[in-house]
Amino acid sequence: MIEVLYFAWVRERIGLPREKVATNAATVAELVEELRAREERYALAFSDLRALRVALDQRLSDFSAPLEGVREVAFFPPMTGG
Amino acid sequence: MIEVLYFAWVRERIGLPREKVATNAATVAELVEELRAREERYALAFSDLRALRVALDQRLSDFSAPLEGVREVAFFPPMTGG
Amino acid sequence: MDIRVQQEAFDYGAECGRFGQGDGQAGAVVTFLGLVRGSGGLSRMEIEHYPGMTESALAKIAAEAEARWSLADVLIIHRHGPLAPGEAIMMVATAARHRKAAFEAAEFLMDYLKSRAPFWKKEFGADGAEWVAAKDEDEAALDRW
Amino acid sequence: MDIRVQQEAFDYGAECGRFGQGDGQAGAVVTFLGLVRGSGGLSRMEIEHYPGMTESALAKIAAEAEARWSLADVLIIHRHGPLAPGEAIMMVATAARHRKAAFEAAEFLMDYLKSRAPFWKKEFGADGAEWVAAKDEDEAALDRW
Repeated sequence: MIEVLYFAWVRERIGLPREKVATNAATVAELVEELRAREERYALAFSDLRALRVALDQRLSDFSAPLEGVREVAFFPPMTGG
Repeated sequence: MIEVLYFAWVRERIGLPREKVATNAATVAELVEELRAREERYALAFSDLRALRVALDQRLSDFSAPLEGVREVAFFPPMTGG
Repeated sequence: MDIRVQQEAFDYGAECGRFGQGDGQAGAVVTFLGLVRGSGGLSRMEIEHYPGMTESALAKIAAEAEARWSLADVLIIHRHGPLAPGEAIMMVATAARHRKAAFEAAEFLMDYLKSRAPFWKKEFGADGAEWVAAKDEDEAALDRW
Repeated sequence: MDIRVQQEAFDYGAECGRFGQGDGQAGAVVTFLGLVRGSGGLSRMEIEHYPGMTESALAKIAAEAEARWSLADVLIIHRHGPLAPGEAIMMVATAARHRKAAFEAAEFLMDYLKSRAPFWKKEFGADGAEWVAAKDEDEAALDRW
């Protein structure tokens, strides 16, 4: 089980801030494919990966990264702090 | 008569902060020559013009500038504010 | 090093007044204050963040600045939650021996905060609500470092 | 625009607290504080200036920054007279819509203050007194603008 978190408009489109996901996906990209296949709201949230960023265990990463050993995956748009 | 001001080590070398000078010098450089010829302490203060800056009526200028109409000439080392 | 992520307001003047002074080591202090602009009919802003990651991302950025510019001190305060026009969003402060280091470190912190710390701004105005889009120029600003 | 040349101490925190905020126009405030460093056995510093020219030089520099970066506000305070290690020498503050303008304007002001405003620093230490020499790098910094 992986904890999956959504922030900003990703959270709004999917309709929840976090959920536990049972997955055998080897990479972030494979996890995204599984999520996309679930429901329209997921497909919509993940329609353009260039508009998304991903963090693995609270560190910025990328979609080709392996998921082995990862407990927390977060998806969000480019950050706008400051 | 021109009011001549000295600051920082120029003031210390010459030994006074300001004086009135009767001069017919056409340029700053000519005024400097007249002052140099006065006494050793002036010659010492004006020994290296590259180490000096000049302001005419409180605006930065240079040694080739004309003195016509100028009421106040100031000599000082490069500034070290901030 | 002092890193704070909080919903409450902070007192910019008071923070400036007690930052980086008095030990005789720092010759230069630079501070940056980010405010909510009231332009474009903005009525309020909300800032979402990623608790846990935010703190570690800010600490990492601050430690990097501290080492790279030999800072005497560094401070980051960043708010989240609802904010009204004119309110302070965040501040950074850097103390160094010389002005160049203090300025560069503060700009470095701001450039990284803008696009590498997990905050997202949502603006509420007359035409509804909208997530602030990241600017290409903010991403490009990182190339400087 | 607020330009002050004075012998008395100023309250950096209080100045920051009331600068450039509250009108909802500025999104970014940058401040710089210059302090007397206690390094090298320095016991005190004295700053000489050129009354009259100082004020006009600072006003000119501030007006140029205000126009060039469309500043919402600008502040310069510079002290003269005797100063002890750890004391504040001067500060600048700039308020602008965006951070880039606020940072650039503050750095511009500092670069010009360093070598174009008529102040001279004399340092008193264990080995006697010495006028601070202008640095080539300070002159070179002006080329950026």
